[in-house]
Amino acid sequence: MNKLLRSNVSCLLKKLSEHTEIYASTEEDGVCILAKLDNYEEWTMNYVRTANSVKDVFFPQNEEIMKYKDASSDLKIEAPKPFKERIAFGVRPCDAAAMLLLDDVFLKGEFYDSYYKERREKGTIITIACEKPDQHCFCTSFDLSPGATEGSDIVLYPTEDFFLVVEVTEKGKKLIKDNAELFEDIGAKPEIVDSYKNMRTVLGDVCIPNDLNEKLKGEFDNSYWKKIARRCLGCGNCTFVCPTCHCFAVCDVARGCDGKRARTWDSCKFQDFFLMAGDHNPRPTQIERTRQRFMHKLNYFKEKYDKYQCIGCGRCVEKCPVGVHIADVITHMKEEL
Amino acid sequence: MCSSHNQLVPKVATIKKITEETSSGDVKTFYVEFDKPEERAEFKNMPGQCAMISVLGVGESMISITSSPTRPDPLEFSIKKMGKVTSKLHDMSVGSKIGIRGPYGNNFPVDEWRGKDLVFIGGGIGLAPLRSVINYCIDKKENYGSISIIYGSRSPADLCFKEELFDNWPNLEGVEVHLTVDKVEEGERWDKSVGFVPQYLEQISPSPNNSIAITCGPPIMIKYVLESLEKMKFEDEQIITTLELKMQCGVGYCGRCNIGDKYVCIDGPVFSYKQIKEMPQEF
Amino acid sequence: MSVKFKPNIICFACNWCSYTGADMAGTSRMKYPATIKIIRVPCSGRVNPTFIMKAYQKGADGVLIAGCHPGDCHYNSGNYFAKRRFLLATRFMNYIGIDAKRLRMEWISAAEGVKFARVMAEFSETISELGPNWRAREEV
Amino acid sequence: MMTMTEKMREQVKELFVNNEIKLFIGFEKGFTKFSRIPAFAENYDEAKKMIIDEFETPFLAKYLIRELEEVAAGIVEKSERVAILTRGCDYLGIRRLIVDNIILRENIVIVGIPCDGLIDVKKANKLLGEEAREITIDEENVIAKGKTENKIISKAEVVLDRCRQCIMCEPKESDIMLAEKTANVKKNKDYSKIEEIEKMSAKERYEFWSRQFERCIRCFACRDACTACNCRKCIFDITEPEMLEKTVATSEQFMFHFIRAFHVAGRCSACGECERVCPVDIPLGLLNGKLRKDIEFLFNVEEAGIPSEIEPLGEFKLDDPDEW
Repeated sequence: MNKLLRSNVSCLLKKLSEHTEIYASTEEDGVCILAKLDNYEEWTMNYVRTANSVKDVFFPQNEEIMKYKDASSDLKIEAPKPFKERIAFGVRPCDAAAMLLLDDVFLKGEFYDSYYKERREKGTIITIACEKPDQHCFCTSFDLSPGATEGSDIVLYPTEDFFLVVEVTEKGKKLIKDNAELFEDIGAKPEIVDSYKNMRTVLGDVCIPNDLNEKLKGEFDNSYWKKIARRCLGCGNCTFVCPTCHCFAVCDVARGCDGKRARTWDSCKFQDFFLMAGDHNPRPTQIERTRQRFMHKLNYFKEKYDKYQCIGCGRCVEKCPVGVHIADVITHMKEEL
Repeated sequence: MCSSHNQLVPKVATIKKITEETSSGDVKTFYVEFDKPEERAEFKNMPGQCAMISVLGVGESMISITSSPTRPDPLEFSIKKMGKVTSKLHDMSVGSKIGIRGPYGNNFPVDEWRGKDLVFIGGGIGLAPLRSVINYCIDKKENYGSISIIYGSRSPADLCFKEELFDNWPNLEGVEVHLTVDKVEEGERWDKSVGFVPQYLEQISPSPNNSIAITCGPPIMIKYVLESLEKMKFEDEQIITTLELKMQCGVGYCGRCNIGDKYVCIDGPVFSYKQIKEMPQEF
Repeated sequence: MSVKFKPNIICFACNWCSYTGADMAGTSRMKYPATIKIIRVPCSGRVNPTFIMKAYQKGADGVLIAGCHPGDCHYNSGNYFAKRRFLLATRFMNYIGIDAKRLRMEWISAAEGVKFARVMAEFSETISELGPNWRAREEV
Repeated sequence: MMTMTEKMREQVKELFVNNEIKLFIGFEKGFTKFSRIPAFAENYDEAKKMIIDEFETPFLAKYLIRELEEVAAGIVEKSERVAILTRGCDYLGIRRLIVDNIILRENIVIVGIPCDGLIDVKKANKLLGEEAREITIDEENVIAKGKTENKIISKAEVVLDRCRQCIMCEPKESDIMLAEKTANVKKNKDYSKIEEIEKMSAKERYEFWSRQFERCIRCFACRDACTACNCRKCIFDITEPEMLEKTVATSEQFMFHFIRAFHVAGRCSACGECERVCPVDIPLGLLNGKLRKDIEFLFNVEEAGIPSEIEPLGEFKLDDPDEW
């Protein structure tokens, strides 16, 4: 295992930035976000989780699918230019694990998304383990932990004055080999890694039964959905901050007869998400939409990819204005069924 | 160019011919050809599959391919004027360019139907998805038993594919065509049946043994057709229908068209009545 | 030779006074710069601040609202409401960073063809000094 | 002396018993420790778990739109009314809906409670240095117990920002008042942050706001939480004409925030809910505040936050300022 001094981090980022784009955790007007960084002193550590997740780096909210020229006469379509290498620094272990869920959606199906694939291949995730999870975290319920390595290329375990560096994938090893002068080999230090791995979150385990998706199958008209949906304001907050939500809308942006086709995030909570031509909407009220959101996360996703679509990062819980809590749904469904 | 072609980028195609199906002009059939022949070669469609038609600057919509793969070029799409994209399509003229990508969705299980009698029940524009599989079965008539087509629409003027309904299909051996309309204005010549499709279906009452019923049409018609098929002892696996929902990407990762854990664009749009019964009733 | 910047100015002209003022300027052969595109609105009160912001987004460098003098609005109080909205809109746009000099309101009656031409020339001059407005303009 | 919670339960029991309401909207404990979430009780035993204390709470006024939707047209009889727990700022929201003819005053029962500021748990945690395990509140100060040490903090230090500028400490006209009125202490209006931005140069202001708007993820929580945003069909949901494109580009963000701020100009009661619900903490109060400050200065409206029959932008005076 290697050692990386905290003071070396900004010169590591500067060195990497010659040929890659750096997305690092910075504080901007009191909000910690993962954003493209040019001044490498500004990366910060005092956050539990960034407001946006690493999903922004690989599946951005607003992405150009193609440009087109003179739409109906002789149409020419032009795909975007290849993407640059990118590094996401300061990601949390739960967000890195969320990328594996998005990989299942965008890469494993019968059709794969080439833009996402290219960004993932050209992207490296450097994770910092969590020193103090807060009351919203429940990653341990999805067999992750504040020190988990799933989905990351390199994991840094913070100690007082240096980071213990653990390479997880080939990409990680190569990156360390290329910048060997900043790292120092200090032999195996498993006790630091284990101290993070078996750290319990404040919320403790919500211990989700493995067959929760079976139980949820018949629960389509359960009155519980009506009870939670009554509180929900119908904003897209929980779905946009969630690192595993992947629904998107394709829309054309026309400028005269040229223009582009863009892909933007969309939320099942919005009223026009399922609105069809002829004003037919099978999910007219918040009850159906709230049911769709939780059934997708706890039943449909598990049926298709055999994993729950949640990593317990706690963002939707912290940001929901009216406290709709996915762990509340899980515990209620567990007791009731 | 980007590393490899993305699923969401359409291919350029031209509208070669437009025919009006209904006199009121709200249903038109577009004959479309790819600009690049090699892209047409990649586009191997089976009956019942759909394609994403893009009108650049307006949007995309999923339309079922109404021409049978046995009569490949040009591809035909019958489109009713409903939303933003379809109305813009209806204003387009011959020679203008559109985008196509696909084919998407599963197709009618034509291999399982070998040696079976086929009953096609269509309503209004619902005949468009069925027409591709009807022509497919007619061109491979030796594999199948008798084919009966029961089709109805609001009025004689609203009947789609009149040329095939009156001159083409009835004269073929082993194919019966039964037409009905909801109402007939006076002064219109109409000698066939008058009445709704489900009641007309019960009059004809095809025998359920060794036969498959395929239906497509407005949801209200499908509801009653399924009831009368059950009355006539058709098993759930014997009844097949296609569901047209809002589809955005067509390739199964935009999370838009799910009914329960089934994505209509990948697991459908062709479903058996047994599958539909298992799904939550949210479509 | 550096091509002098030609501004792109939108003028919302009230149909009863300012638009006829513009016609008056035209019929009496007065010149005012061609950089101004006039949109006829029933009354200056019809101009919604969203239209102003939309103009800047779609590429306008300056917006001018021309209405009747207070008191002789065809609909009695249209221009008073417009005045209130305009007072708020200039300050608010200035607050979020779009220069307040790029928005102007003028009372031009049907008889003041001369004033119409003068105001247009003046405004076109101030905008070409300010240069193009890239703030809040949409990316192609 | 009965606590507020017991008084509330007793009142609610009375209301349900003589069949005066069909629904009571209040607060209950959330899933995480100090969170208070909206609760709906259609009979008394559902109301038993409701509590009142001084932790930060969401706003309830907006739920009246949905709960009274089908009866918005006419006055319902007594048993169909909806009772709602109301603090001063909630009352401003309800007033807003009444003035906008979204709901009728006769259809609701206002159960008023006085309040002199709610506690912001995040501030208490910051002062304590870690996440507080236990927080008890008494008259003047707050005792936060951490893992190792406890801290006594004066209430004024941890009160919510919006409560520092509260313009109404308890509902002006309520059907039931759970506790006697507190001194209606007038808090001074503090536009200092807005003046700070006004002093910046135009370039700095543009950069400041485009940096804020760049973080916006267009989740519409600010619109969905605001009682002044109560249009039947919001302009952002209309696709013909499309005032706002779905793509989240900088110019679209400016359009969104400009339209939202201008639509609540003269109608915003500075309740601070839009800032509270924003997932990326954009200072929306500074946008609405600027418009409110200008309205009060230009049209000498005494308090633009209190909803009035005629809105400042819905009327004019002949002596409105002329120079600009």
